[in-house]
Amino acid sequence: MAVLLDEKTKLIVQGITGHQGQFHTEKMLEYGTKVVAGVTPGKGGENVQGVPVFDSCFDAVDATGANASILFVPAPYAKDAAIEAVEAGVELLVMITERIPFHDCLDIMPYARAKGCRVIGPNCPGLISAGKAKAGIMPNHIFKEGDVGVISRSGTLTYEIVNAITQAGFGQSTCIGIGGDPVIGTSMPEALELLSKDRQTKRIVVVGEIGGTAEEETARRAKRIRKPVFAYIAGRTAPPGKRMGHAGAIISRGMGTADSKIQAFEAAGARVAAYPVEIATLLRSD
Amino acid sequence: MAVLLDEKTKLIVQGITGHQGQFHTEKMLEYGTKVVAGVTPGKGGENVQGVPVFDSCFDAVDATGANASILFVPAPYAKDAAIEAVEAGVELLVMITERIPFHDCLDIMPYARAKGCRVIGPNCPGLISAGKAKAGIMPNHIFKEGDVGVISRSGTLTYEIVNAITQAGFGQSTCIGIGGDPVIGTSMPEALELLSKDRQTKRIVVVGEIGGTAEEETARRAKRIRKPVFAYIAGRTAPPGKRMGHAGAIISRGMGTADSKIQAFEAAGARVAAYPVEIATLLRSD
Amino acid sequence: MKFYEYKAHEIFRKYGIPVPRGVLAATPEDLVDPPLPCAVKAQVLVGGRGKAGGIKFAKTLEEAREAARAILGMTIGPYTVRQVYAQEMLDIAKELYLSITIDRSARAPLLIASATGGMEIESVPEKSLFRIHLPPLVGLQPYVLRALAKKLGLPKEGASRVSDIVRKAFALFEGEDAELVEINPLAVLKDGRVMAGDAKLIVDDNAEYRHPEYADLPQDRTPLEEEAHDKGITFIQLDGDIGVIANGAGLTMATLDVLNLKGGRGGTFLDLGGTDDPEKVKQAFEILLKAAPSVILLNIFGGITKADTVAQGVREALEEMHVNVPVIARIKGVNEDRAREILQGIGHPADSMEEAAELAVRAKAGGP
Amino acid sequence: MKFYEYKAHEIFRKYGIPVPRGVLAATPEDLVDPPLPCAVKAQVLVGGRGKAGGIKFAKTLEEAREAARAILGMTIGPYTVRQVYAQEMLDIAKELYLSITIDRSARAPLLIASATGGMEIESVPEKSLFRIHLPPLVGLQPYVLRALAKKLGLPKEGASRVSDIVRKAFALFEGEDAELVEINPLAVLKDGRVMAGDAKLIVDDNAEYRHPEYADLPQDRTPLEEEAHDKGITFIQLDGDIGVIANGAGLTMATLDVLNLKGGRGGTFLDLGGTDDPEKVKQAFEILLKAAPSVILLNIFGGITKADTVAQGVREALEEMHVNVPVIARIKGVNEDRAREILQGIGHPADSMEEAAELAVRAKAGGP
Repeated sequence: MAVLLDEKTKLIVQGITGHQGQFHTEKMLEYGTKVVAGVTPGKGGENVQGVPVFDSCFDAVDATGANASILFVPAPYAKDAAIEAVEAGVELLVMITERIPFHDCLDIMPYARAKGCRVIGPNCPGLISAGKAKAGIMPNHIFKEGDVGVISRSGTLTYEIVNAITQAGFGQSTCIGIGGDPVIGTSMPEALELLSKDRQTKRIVVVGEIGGTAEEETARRAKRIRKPVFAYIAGRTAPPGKRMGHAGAIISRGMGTADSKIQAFEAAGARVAAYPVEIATLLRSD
Repeated sequence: MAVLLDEKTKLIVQGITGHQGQFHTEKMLEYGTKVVAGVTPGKGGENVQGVPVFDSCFDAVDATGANASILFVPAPYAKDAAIEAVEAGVELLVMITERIPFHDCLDIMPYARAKGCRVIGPNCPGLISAGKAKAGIMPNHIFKEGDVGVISRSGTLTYEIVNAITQAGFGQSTCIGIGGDPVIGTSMPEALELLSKDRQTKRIVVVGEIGGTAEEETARRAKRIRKPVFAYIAGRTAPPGKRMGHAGAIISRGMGTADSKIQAFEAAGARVAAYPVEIATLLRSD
Repeated sequence: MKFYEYKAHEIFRKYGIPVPRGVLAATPEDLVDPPLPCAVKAQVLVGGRGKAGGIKFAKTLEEAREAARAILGMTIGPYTVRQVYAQEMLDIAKELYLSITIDRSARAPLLIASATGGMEIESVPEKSLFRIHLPPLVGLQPYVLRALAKKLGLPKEGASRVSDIVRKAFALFEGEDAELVEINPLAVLKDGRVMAGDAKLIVDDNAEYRHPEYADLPQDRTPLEEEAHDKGITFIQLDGDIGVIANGAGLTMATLDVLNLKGGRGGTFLDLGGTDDPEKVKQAFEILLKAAPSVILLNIFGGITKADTVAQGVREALEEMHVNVPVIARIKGVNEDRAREILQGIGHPADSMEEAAELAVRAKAGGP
Repeated sequence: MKFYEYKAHEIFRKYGIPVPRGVLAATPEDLVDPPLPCAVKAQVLVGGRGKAGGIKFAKTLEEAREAARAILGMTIGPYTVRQVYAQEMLDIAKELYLSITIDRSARAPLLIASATGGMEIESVPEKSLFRIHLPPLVGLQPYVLRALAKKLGLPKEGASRVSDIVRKAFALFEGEDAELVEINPLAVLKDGRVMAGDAKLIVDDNAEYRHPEYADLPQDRTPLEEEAHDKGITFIQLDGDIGVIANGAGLTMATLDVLNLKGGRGGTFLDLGGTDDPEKVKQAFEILLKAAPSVILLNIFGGITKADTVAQGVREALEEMHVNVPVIARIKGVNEDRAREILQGIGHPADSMEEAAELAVRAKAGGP
């Protein structure tokens, strides 16, 4: 089953004629993703890797029946591109772009939700349903179809862990890179909820980081689901981040540290890895 | 079953200390609705018909666990009150208030949707699940529990028809007064969708009017549902309404007239009544 | 709220949308220094003034006054022309069409544009029209303007000028609580400038409280409708002779429909709404009586409106105005029995809408 | 982006939020006509300046200059004080607390307020804090201000002044792409006025392109961090001596964690991000080398970043800068074999993060 994305998803690549757009279109096609259209304003009529390029998402949806989009456009144009995709009617929007002002995301996320569009990211490696389709930038070869659902705030650290999972003989159902920005489309607890309802997913790996309270909230939800949950938290020794005045302390109320997150998962009965690759060891011993 | 509202719904009345608020709180309580709280800024601590009044929806939800709200506040304050209810976390918001500028509703509706709140109205008689609960202003005594779902853009005309249905020996599951404004929370096709999935509802009555294309869209959906649909369209002889420049003609493309709506329902296999009370006759002959 | 052309132009100017220069005149002599050559245009709130001879062209001041003389006092539709607007003639290279209105189904503003504007707009084939929603909440995004420029096939500079006008028109749409902002033609001039050749503006009546500056603008209402409007009563004069009064727009429309099916013709659309203030009911009834109906058909389904309150208002109005018109009263709902008592001796009671309509038609014919 | 107090006040003023009068001075003599009596305050980007002696009070110009002389050149945290701000003393009746920041979980701005502000804010019990989300898209609604006024227990006039400040602070939050707008204390003066006693402002670094006017404001970065920032490189100097460079913030953090578990201490946090431009890698490596690490721990998991490109940059940087530091290189992913070849003779290859961390610790100790 997997979640959000599968071999039937028809994907648009927004910003397909850019360096990243071209490169990852090739990789997604290689993975078997149905990349049906690209969008770059002014470049309608061209093609990239055999994928037709349109001037707008509306044209792309009209011509191809696309129902999802992945966004590689630079940060200053990301809001425009995201709203265009939402208005054109895609149901899934994966925003890879990093460094988007979060005030833009404060607009994009509720609007997309109002229109029934699920957003992943921004500033994320995207989404992959192993063996089925990829709407993201993860290296293809480290994934193998299986029953481990993966949720992660980071990119390369996820590859590290996914690679270890695969090396250990397991495979993945869907791996969701939710992104590390302050305002994201699909939160960590929401991603957990999705995977907890997926039949293919038998166990769930959460890769967290210091900052924010998403891991603590996810841990609280993990308590209520039946599937085993495994977690790794990066940043135990990270330098204290930018301090958000008194407000920061008031909001986080002692949460947000690696310790707080690790304790939350342990209290929820989840197994917590000390090293990234220890996740694989924990899976094996489960 | 009924839809949206039942005997467990915990309702807030916003504007409870006003003339209409007081009057309808009494009627809703008489009908058996769980009116758990009222809200009027500055009147927290009072009570109306034994219902405690709070200064804000937040206070009301905190104190009572309310999950729905009905709004009687005057138009200039309706947007404020609606957003407050949505933010306080109610899942159902019934907006009775009429004459709200539709630009306010352009903001309210998508925002409520983004936060998972279903809105009915504005400028509507509200919602009643016969025999269970009422969040509205319809006269109690004309309703009887049954299997007829009713969707209507108008108020008193609906009472007329509901009364005829009841007199004819039928009863209602849920009667949804969606409201007659240009921008409403739950559209006629959406209301049809809801009732078509309700087990209690065996047949559906649609009370439409000239103007807009909601009836035509509803008729198209009616074709795809298994339950018999009955329709009455008011305004066959109404004076031509305000003409919206060329844009009006371009948007409606010949739709919007009583004839167009009647034909659409007939084409969808629905029975269309010539007189309001003929709906009852058609139900009986079905 | 509708706006005379000159007033709409004034508001367009406020938002920085280029419009032709023009001067308003109530008499030919008011024209002192009109932009020349000019079009002298009747200021009325209905369409079709061109065909009715309400637009004339002038090259000199004398010609302009001549045109004004011809147009002022002219009757267009139900209106007498009281003012003309002498507007600079534009050197038009291309006429486009542009409007922003509300799409009820999508719950969003809708932009409609066409590369062919002017008089032919309604015959433009569907596929030549460009339609795109302007997403509420998040505001106008550049993709809308890119798509528009592509569809209109405009060169770069023209596209940027049209984009600028769209941005401003949307600001006007939002800022003024508009239901319709229509520019037809959106004129591309030979010198490259882009201008709102004609401007149509309708503002949401419900937003009147936010725009008190528009409260006193004349509207396309009959004097009686104007009087009703000032009293907050929903009232429209119709062609027939049977005075129809009901509560709720839907029920009022249905009553007119049923009356029609029974062979009668409504002379008024009077919606009492949800009022239960007898004074208000009395005022409404007074308006109704001023429309001099031959019969009155009263149809009330009491919910919020209490039937006895309505009956009380009706009785008082009839007595005070000494009018002796047959009143067919069909009253259902809250306190209907008391209502019937109050109307004893005045009204002819009916049990259903159908019966009431039949009685009204018969009463008019000399019955019942 | 952080702002010195005086700069934050300047921006607050732009939005109409009342702030005390004040003058900036880089030397005691710059103080010519300070508002008197005044507080002379060190302008630094860290907290705790009061405790460090960075705030002094003055009644006369002489005293103010005296205070400036004492504070200028002082070291607070890692910073030397270069400027003081002489600010009008306020006649405060009551100190409130107010901030707007972002609640990640709710994806919405969060307003936090307290009737007790000033120094004690962090010890205010949870239930005395007022928290409410400011809904995005639909804007600040009156219910927020009503709830706030009730919670703060302010009289009507005070409530209306605070409401006005909240409205303006939210406009600032949105208009300036702020992450934090904090007013502590929000001072209610004895004459009834309400003022932002101290203002803290942080603006989203990602929004720098929309606010070029802030681009050159000094930030709390070391000179090397500043150099890296100017080159667009994510780099933080840490206490340890092992230079850690990896790609991706999560992986860089994890690498530091693993190093720590193995007994080492990271001296740098250098995130290469997703770059695959060898020139950029070289620049990053040059920054790293300037931090004079005793060992370099390179951890790359190639996805977008191609491992060979990184290796090429590393090789060039080391050769050009003639630095001879042991490089422990753990490279996985796209083109990892070619990367190993390129680093032949320079780096010590490792298979896993754990092994790489162990090797780095050993290399520092004189090994491997």
